[in-house]
Amino acid sequence: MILFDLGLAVLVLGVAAWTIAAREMFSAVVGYVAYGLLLAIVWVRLYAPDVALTEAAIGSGVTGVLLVVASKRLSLLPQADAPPGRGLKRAAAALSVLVAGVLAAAVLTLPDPAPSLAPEADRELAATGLGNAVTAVLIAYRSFDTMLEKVVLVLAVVGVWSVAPDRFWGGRPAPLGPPRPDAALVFLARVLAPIGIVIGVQMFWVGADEPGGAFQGGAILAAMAMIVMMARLTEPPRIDSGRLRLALIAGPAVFLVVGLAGPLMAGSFFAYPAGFAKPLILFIEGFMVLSIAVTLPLLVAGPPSRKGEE
Amino acid sequence: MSVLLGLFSLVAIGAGVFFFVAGTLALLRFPDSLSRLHALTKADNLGLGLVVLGLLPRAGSPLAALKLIVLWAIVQLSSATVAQLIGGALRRQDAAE
Amino acid sequence: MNDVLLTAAGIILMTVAAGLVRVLDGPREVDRMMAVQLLGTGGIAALLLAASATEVAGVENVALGLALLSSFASVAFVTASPGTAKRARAGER
Amino acid sequence: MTPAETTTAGGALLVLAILLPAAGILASFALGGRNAEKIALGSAPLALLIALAILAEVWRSGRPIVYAIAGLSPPLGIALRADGISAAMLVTTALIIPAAGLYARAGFATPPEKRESRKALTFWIMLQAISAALAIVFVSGDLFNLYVALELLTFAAVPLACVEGRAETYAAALRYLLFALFGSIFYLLGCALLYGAFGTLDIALLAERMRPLPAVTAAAALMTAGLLAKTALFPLHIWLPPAHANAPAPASAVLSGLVVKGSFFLTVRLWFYVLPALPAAGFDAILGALGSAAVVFGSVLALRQARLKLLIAYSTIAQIGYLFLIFPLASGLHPWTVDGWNGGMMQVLAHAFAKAAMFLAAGLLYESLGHDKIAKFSGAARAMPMTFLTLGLGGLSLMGLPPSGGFAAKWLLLRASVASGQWFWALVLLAGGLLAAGYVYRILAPALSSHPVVLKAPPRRAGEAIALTLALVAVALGFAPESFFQLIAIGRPGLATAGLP
Amino acid sequence: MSPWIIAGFVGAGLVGLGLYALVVNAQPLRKLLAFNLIGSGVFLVFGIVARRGAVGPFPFDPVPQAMVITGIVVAFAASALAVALMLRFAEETGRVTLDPDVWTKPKPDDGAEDQ
Repeated sequence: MILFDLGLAVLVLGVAAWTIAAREMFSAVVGYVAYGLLLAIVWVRLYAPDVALTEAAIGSGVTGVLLVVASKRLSLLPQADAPPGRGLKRAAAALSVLVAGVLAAAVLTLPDPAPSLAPEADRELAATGLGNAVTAVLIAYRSFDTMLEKVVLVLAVVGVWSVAPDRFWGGRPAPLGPPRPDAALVFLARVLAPIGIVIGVQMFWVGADEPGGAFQGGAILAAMAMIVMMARLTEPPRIDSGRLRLALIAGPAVFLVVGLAGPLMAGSFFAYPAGFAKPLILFIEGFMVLSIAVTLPLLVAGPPSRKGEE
Repeated sequence: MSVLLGLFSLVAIGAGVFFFVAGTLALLRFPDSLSRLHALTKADNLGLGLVVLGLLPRAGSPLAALKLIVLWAIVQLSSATVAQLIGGALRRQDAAE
Repeated sequence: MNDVLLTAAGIILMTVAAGLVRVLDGPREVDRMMAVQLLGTGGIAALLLAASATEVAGVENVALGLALLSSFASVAFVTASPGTAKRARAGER
Repeated sequence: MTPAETTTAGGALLVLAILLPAAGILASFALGGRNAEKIALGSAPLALLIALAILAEVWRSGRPIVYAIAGLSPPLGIALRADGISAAMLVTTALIIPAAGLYARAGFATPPEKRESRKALTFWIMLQAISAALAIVFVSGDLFNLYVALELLTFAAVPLACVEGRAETYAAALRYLLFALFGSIFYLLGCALLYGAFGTLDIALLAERMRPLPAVTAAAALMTAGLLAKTALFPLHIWLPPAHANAPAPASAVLSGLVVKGSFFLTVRLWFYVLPALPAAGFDAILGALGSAAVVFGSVLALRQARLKLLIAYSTIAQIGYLFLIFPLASGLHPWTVDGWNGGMMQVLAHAFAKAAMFLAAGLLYESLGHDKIAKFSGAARAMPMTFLTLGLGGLSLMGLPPSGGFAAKWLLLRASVASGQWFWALVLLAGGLLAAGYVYRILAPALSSHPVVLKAPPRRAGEAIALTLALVAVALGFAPESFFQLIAIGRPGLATAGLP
Repeated sequence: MSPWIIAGFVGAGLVGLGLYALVVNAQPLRKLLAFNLIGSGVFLVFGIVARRGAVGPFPFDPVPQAMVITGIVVAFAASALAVALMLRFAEETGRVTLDPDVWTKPKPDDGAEDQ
């Protein structure tokens, strides 16, 4: 048991060190993708399947695509900055060792028995009608955070779009794939996407009671949208499309409206009426899945870079 | 779980491990990219297949078992495609050089 | 049994990690992608084994997610490679 | 376990203060085009009303107002709390944001031939996002909720810094983003340790359960380091001048006047509300010393700038430095901490108004002269007297000359440092004032000459009026009545007994 | 030694490694990778806290785990924004740098584009 965990730990740290030491940017990014995979296993060992799923889908999968594409484009350019001097390296190493040491000491001296909200979270679980406590924290106890975080995603989309040249405003982001994609890729997209959509929807649906939920399901759906776009079976949408904008805000907007209606239904903002909580939560989550599934591919696609007429 | 099933799991998983080792050796030892690619995809898919096979008796429910099989099928599909894509990229690069 | 499963997971993980040496020395970008692809498959196998040993509920979902996304980095690599990017530019304009 | 904290009268206002701009963001994005501007400006009076209502309620009840979201009390749920400083900051935000908005109508209107423009949509959405993020920063009682607020602030501020779309603004925005991300991730790391130690991230509960553990000291150090990077305290300031100076004037006004105050406010929350029981006298001195270094360093660099907007941006670094004197001068249970606290908070408000006014004025100068090179300002004061009056009044507050909010702030800080025997901070205050006089003089002196000047465009009267109004508020703060200081003492632990008559 | 203690060292190590890389690497994409390393280290600390909070029948405390999920999504959004800024800057100037003054200096020959 211990050997496995130790080996995994060494591996994670080793790959992380490699992403830093790699001379070429592309190798570093490839190392990072491998690193994300390993982290998912660490999360399983920490009894956090919900997090493992999120890490696998977003931390490794979607982020991997984003970084691979970026490194490919940037590595074509000359690197302007001089390499760091030895003094800077030493100072940085000293600082890093200090921070890591302090952090390790702090973690190891955390009080025993550890404080926990697990019993409280479980006690309130009945009122929500959910079986998955992580989902309950996200959508019920700390729903305010989750709603705001969805607003952050909307801002991220606006931020990414805002770097577009003015003349392309309202147009489409660059295509994700080559003009004549490989037949194999098209085949993969055609077969994988339907399976992935079923799995994504299922993950959202079971998320009320099992590991999974709106984030994970939405991320899987987003990944399927991305592979379909990489195979050029569909194109990134025009950014001024009304339907697109509605899909992007659907999650936070429905969440916000339900939260605002809380005082009428249940006596408090963001409270759910007794006995009606679970359907309402699934209702909100459904829109969140939609928003996440649309937001993540758009964040990867980047700002509009062509007119949308074609 | 019966002793027999347990034994079956062990044998299958053991064989799976063997194929992973073989695949990695191929990746490290084979002389050129294309032959590495060839050996790799075969080995690691067989490896995963055997591990999945070994875990089937331990799956909690029929649905969980089905998920394992679907998973294996997905990996088969993806890795076959990726092998082809990488092969194509190799050809293009070789042509360009 | 759990220890056996974890041992198997450990061996697979260590083996495919050895494959990461390819990521380190290439020599070509394609070799690096292959190593990551192998790590993906091996990682899924190790995850399944470790999960079976740790008895965390619903880990099949995690493995399923990984399986769906295992090809993504490689696909992105192939579609974003300079050759194809140049073709893309030529094709779009 | 303490009895669960429940919602007080007026608590719902706190939720509304956040949800109003949040809903504005979503609606602006969905409806697009000119609607974004209409929604941003249309909701501003409502936001001000809510802020004033919160202020009135805090004042009336004499204690913080609370709202337990979803009816769930901490630790499982999130509580919002507004005390005296929250109310003051909410009102300040609700005044400066619409001022910047009204000023920006000229530059960020959607062109008539277009349905929607990039610059306009981005600006109006991000302006509302800043007001939403700051509202959460000022009223949230939960450290993780505050993390989300910090991220909201980052995602709003960075695109504003590069909304002009020139190459150098992208580099500046990227550097800003990386610093901000570093800041929030270290803040989050501290949150993880605090949760591990006490099982909650609620500020009030943490204060109750606080005991000196290694994890707490580590958390305090990490979170402070992160927040300092976001506040641009020396030596983590290098991202600020290019980001603030290259943004369009109304954005600079908001970024320099308000956004950096958000992370400062959180630093204050952390040290005075979560950790006052922590016996770590060293931290106070370190923060004070960094603040002092910032005052000197920022002012000297401001003196050397050739461009007005860069000068004002460096002056922000110096003025932020003063804020950190609050840590050595207002912590502990001494009689002089009242002065330290009042002075620090007054500096937050006075700088917010003065700096916003000066950036708006700099924008007007740029529009009319076509440049912002200080050396070529000769005679400009005659052509644009209102604008230079604004710069002068804002400068008055930066220098700390009477009558101005800046004077009140520095005077109080000076009194606290003398009363506490910490004469060193008094030297910093005096030196900072002299250096500020130097750079304000550099702006005004050439402009007052009788050199003839040709304006490219006549100054916008409305813009001039808005900038001047903000500068006048900065001056008027110098006349703040005693009741103002009573307000900002409401809900402040340790000071309540000493501060109220 | 239980898994969470090992994970504690991993988390601390990742934060240290990431911090080093953030300071030392000049290239913005490398800095972004470093930020993501620090981020995952921080998330691991949350994971440890959650695992330590196992009480009775509950194998973990769900609250920190939920916070990690929120954090991962925000970190991705941040990466996307940073990448967008980098690519746009590179497109404008033909360079990759964080220094806002460099753009004014003359460009080198753009020979790297065609290989």
